[in-house]
Amino acid sequence: MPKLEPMTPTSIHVIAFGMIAEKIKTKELVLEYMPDTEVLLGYLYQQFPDLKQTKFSIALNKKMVVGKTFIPVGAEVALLPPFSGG
Amino acid sequence: MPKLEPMTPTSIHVIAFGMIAEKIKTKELVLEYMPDTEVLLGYLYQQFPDLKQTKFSIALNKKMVVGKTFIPVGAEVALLPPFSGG
Amino acid sequence: METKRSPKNIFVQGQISPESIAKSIANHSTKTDIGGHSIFLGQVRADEKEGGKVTAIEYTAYEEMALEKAFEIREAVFAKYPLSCMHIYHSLGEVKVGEICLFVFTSSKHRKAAIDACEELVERIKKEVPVWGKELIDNEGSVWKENL
Amino acid sequence: METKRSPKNIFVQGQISPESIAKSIANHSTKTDIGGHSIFLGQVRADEKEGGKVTAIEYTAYEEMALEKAFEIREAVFAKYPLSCMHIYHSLGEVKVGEICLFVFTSSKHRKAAIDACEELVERIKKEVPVWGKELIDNEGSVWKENL
Repeated sequence: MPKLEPMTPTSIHVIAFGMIAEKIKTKELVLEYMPDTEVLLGYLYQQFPDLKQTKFSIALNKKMVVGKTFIPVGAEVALLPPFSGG
Repeated sequence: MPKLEPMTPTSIHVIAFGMIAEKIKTKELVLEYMPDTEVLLGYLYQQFPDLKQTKFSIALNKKMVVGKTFIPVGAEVALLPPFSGG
Repeated sequence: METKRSPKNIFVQGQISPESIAKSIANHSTKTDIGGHSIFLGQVRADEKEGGKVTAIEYTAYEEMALEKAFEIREAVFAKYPLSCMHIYHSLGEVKVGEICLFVFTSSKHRKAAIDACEELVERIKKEVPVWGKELIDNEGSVWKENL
Repeated sequence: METKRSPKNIFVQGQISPESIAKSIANHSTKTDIGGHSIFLGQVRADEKEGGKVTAIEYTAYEEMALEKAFEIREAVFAKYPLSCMHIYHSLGEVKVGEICLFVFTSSKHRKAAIDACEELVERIKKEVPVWGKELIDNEGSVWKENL
């Protein structure tokens, strides 16, 4: 279950990790609702030009997505730099 | 250095391990000198017929040998059943 | 009958101590159908970086996703190999140079399954589990770790 | 410069304790160029045999040849892989069901070398080192162990 209690259905909950959180200077963003990941990326690159030089993936509700993907209302959107565990 | 102090140069020192030692009922034999491993095997099969049904290898001075091999005077001859360490 | 497994926590705060590894090994002595254990341990290296030497790695994770993913990997590897046991532990927070940050432990009747499963787990964990290491440098800077 | 290595003892009397494994792991925390350890542990299984269940394995070895052979394997594996460390321990005498009888431990900067070297060592030790296991059965009989 996404943790979305304080949000309206027209907003989108973005969480960021590692180097991405550092570059955008926050671990969480609440944005106006956007219909798909391409629109979201367009917004993020506009707002945080540094991200253009940074490799990252997007997960929707904890599943990695590739390419233009519909964002369900209430989805947890995560910005994930390359994993480096271990 | 082989441990041969009590032996004359005309004898041959045979040590046996595992299942082979059990079958020949000793861990050590001192035999008349024999020139090669085939002569030795002939003698062993004669003396201990049980060995015919048993797989084993011969090591001379701690090196495995295959087929008819000259036995150096003073060599340590070992009868080794299949290894089962670990 | 095997009951349905659910995600279990893989994260430990700070280093994974040798004592906890010993305890984990000792816990398997009652499982008398096990013939072989394979263990992988990740240890923090004092790599040379621009401006200094690594003194520690600070690990963070997208924890909920990491646990789901670890569970998925776990189930897939259990289905692929005849294993008796499998354990995965990963550090969060700061782990100093020389300390253990990853512990993967597989056990099976015969060695081959344990060895192959352990290697596959390590590769998949490093590639697929959302964990990040930030290498702390002795000049007080830091560098985001990159996995090879 | 590396000094010439000479054969070292690999044999321990009875089981290899989890505590000694922990100690061996902990000893590597000062080697800060190590990034990965791979460990294999052999454990005695309670196999069903004709007439009963295995309760222990009694190990014997052609010790001088075993140490020479282990040294030869050790040198070959050190030459083949970029390893920081390698340790091999094998039990002699009686090791009970559930106890550890073989401990192979490799360490390297990156995981791949440690993992591959550990697997190769285990295979070569089982195949090439003159050690024999006699499985003791709970009916007081015994069976000579066979390696697969």
